[in-house]
Amino acid sequence: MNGWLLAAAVTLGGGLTATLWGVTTGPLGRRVVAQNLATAVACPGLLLLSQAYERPAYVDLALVLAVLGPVGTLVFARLLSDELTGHPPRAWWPTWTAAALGTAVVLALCAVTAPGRATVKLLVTGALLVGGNVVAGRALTGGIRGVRGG
Amino acid sequence: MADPVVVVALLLVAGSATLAVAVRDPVRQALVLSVLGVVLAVLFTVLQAPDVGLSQLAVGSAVTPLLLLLTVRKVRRRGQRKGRER
Amino acid sequence: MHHLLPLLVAVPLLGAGLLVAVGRALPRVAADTVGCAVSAGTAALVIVLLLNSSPPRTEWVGGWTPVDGRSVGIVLVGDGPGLGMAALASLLTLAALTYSWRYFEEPPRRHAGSYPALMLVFQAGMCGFAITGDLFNAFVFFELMSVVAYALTGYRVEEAKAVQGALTFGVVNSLGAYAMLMGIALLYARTGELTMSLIGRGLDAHGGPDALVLASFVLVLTGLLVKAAAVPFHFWLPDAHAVAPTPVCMLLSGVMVELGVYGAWRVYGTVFSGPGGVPAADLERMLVVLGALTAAVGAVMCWYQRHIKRLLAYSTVAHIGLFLIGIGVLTPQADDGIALYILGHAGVKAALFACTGILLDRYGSVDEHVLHGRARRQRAVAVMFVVGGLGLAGLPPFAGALGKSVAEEAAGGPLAVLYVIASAMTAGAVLRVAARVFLGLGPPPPDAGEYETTGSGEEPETRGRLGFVPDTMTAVPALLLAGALAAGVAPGFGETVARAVNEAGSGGAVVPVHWTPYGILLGLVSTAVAVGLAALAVTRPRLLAAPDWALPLRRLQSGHVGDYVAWLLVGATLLGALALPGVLGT
Amino acid sequence: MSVLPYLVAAWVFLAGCYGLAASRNLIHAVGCLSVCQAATYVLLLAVGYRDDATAPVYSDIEPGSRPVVDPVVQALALTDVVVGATVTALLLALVVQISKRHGTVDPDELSELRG
Amino acid sequence: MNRRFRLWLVAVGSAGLAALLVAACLELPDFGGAWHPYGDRAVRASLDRHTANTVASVNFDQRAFDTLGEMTILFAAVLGCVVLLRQTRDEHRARPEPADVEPPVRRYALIVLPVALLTGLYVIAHGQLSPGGGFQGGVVAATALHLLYLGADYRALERIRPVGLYEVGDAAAACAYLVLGLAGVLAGTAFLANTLLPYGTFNTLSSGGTVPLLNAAIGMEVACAVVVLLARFLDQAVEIEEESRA
Repeated sequence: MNGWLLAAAVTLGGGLTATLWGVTTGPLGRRVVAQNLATAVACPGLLLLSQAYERPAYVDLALVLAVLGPVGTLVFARLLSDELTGHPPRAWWPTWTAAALGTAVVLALCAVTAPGRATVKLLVTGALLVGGNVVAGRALTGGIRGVRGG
Repeated sequence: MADPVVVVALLLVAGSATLAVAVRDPVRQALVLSVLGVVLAVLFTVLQAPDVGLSQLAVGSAVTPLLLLLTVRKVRRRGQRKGRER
Repeated sequence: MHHLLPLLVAVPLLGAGLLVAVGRALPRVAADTVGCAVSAGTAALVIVLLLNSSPPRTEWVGGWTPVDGRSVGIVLVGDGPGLGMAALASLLTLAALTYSWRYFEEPPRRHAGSYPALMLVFQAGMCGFAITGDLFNAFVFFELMSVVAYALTGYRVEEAKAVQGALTFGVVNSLGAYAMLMGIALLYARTGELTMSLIGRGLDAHGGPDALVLASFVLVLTGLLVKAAAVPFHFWLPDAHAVAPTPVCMLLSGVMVELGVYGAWRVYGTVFSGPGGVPAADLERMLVVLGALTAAVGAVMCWYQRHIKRLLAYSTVAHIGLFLIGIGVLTPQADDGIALYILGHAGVKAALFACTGILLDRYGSVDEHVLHGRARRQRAVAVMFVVGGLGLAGLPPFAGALGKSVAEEAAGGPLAVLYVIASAMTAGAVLRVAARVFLGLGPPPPDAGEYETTGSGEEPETRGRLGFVPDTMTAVPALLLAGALAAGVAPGFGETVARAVNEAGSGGAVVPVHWTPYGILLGLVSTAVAVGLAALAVTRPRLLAAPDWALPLRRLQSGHVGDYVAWLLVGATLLGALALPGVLGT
Repeated sequence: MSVLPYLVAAWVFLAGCYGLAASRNLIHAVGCLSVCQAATYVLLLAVGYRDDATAPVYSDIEPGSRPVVDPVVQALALTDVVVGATVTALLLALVVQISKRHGTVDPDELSELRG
Repeated sequence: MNRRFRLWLVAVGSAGLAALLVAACLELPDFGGAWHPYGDRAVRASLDRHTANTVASVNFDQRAFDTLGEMTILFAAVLGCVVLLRQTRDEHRARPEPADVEPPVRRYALIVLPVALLTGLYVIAHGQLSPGGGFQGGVVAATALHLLYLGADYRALERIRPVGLYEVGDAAAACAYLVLGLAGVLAGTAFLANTLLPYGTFNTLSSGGTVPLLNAAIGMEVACAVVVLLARFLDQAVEIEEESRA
């Protein structure tokens, strides 16, 4: 068991357990934030796993998750806007923590990867992940207002 | 069973599946199901099945929640209209 | 020749694809014509293959012929029973498409091709399931035909009952399919193979049966018996069949449900019949107990229905019970009988549904009480309905009667009595409907209280109420009945079926299949009982009205999807318990 | 320990069945059905796993350099995922129509088909 | 049947099934065992035909018939949804109102849309090499289009999404898969036989014979199918309203 795998196990075990707890308890707003957090935790976890198994091909999973995870959260933000506008959830603390985690993991992986296409892929993934999460977090805390028919 | 990360992923799957059943409200269940999708994708990755993980992510993270929520929305909108007409 | 086997799936799918691709520009008539033509072409192909199916051929899709006896591909088996079921499915699809020729109210806007396309996909799914020799591939086609069947059942979305029945159907059958997949995964873990015959050999190589074999058998059988609607997995069937459009009912009752029985026969015969599988005594106990229960419940419930389609659906349940008993007694003779019985039953049942469809479209109701005496002028339909009822009872020389008599002789004793009673009760109910609806005999029957489904309030399926009955709608049931009759009289047909079944099943032990005095006598007895029951019910409705003890049985059919899932779990447990002694004993 | 994945699959399947039977909302029931199906993925992939092996994808490793897990179960699970998603969609379409025609999605209130 | 009786039934049934499943689990080969005969054969066959992703080889070559069935299930489900979610006589379409989305979300959606589309195409194109393939990529590409709904509104989405065209694309891709399969029969080998094209150089985009072609057909089929599927649900949730009955 190498260090990367340990890091992945800790990230995924800890992060996803917290997410699971958050998504099943409390008011709806908190649950949606927790759902957003699932992407933010699982994506770095998948990157760490790819490094742990020495399989650059696994980065594709993280890439797809970084693209689609925030889309999923935006779906919830859009379609639940009525329920969420009354009580906008506070999401800054977990969102930025997760963003920091994502950044740290991506930078660490870039450091150990030989520069090339792999690095570009990692950076794109990281940018999509962090950008997506921050925007999704923002959308949840009142970014989509006044959606009526659409 | 050398791999603790497999155990972690399995337990997460068991937990989130149980919670997905236990949460009664369809909207909240959709949230748990989307987390279940991500957890399953992680499990598939540690079971060395990235292809399956990828398709689970593609389906579970956006498409299925979107379908569920659109259904809830349609059902609720009907309910609200009915309520107003009464 | 055997290279053409995969085309049984590919041709109807290609037709469906083309119908959807150009369906927007296609007028209704053209779409229907294309659908019928493709379906007929496939049927012709099946029949050509069927005539060349002795000795049975196998085809490895993609040319992955085995190396050292092992392959990585999927095998299709072109033997008599498989191709026979495929032929039955194809012919019935053709009949249903012809019956619905320009029949439905307007299709969804600019989607003229969607209904024939769905029917063609249904045909492809049934053919694929019938001929595949690979267990996972069987699951895929099982799901394919299920998915199409859900969509077709709910086709009339403006009917409240239709969408509810379709959802129940969908949930229960999907759950059954997932149980089957769990079973397949267990078998793969044990044997490392997916080809059915290789799984069987793998199980035998491992030694006697154990918990894993039992669990996988129970799970796979659960999936198949849900499809076959054996008690207690049967609840979805009346709900779905009562509400599906009539042409779809013809397919569901005539062949899809029977494919579940066929699947159980095939899977047991190729996977679990060896020394490493499930002992024969256990299988016999399972299928005979379940079959007897199914036949009894189906017959009783059938008798007390007033919704005609629902009545026919329960009669299918009762007959499925008889089929299960037949394949459960595990003699080559019974297999032959059941094969013939399925053919005869399909023709008769599809014809009865077709006649009911005509009633629905003429009078806007399928309720026995509402229609009392209203269809006096429909002489042709009346004759067909009565003939269908007699065919259901097993009046010689229908093919069903021949098959039934052979199966009765093989089962023997009390089971033969059950055959007579179950077929007589279902046929009696059909004849009672005929007497009341077409002849207006007897007083209007009393209502049985709130716990029943009435057949009134149904919308006609055609564009407006029909002023006259189109020729296609009367020709199809007539041809179906003629087919069921011809299969019983045609000299040598029974022998051919028996040879084909035995070549695939019991390894060539050909048993003579022909009319015997005993069989004819039993057939006449059950017909007489059916006529007697119908006469009694019409003249003395109070005497045979629903007694109190039948009420709990009716209450079980609650229309609640949660109940049905609970029964599915109980049924799986029951299957396990019934097979347990043999597994513990070894 | 060596049977934990199988037990998890069995647990998930039964939990889904319980949810399906006890559900008071058809949308929730369809969600539970997809939980049942998750059990089949877990079981299939657990059956095909091999210790210390990696994915049978040779784009970034040399063929034969590392042991690989069973690709067949992965293909089966992939098929299964597609099937699950489509069945979910179709059943949800039926739920939408039920809510229109019956005005409710509570199975306890749907009582037109019985007896 | 009341709820209590039902839960009793569930308890009995689950207990029995659980006992059966647990007993079976104890008999299963240990998790992580080394014995996978079919898998080993499949890997060898895949390498023989120069397909780097053996899962793609199983899906599109060795067990391509399964994938045909899977594709058809998707095709049938889309057809079924088109039929089930049609606009009935008692319904009309209400014009969706424009939505008001905050600029960051809008910018994000518009930037990510092309990235997501490219990701989808990349996942499809590399299907026979790295993890991914027609199905996964198709879903990603189809989801990408719906960013327009999230970032703008339904009307914007409708402008770039002629559903009819996607339906035709869905059917055409399904036909293409079948025609590729039938080509094998016409060439005298077998249905879906991968013997028509050279197998190419291992680990390049054109390797694997017909695998990339079948993969592309599936990609197109899935992308179109998901778009149509979501369109039907969006129509129901956003546009179609019932006539209010008095």
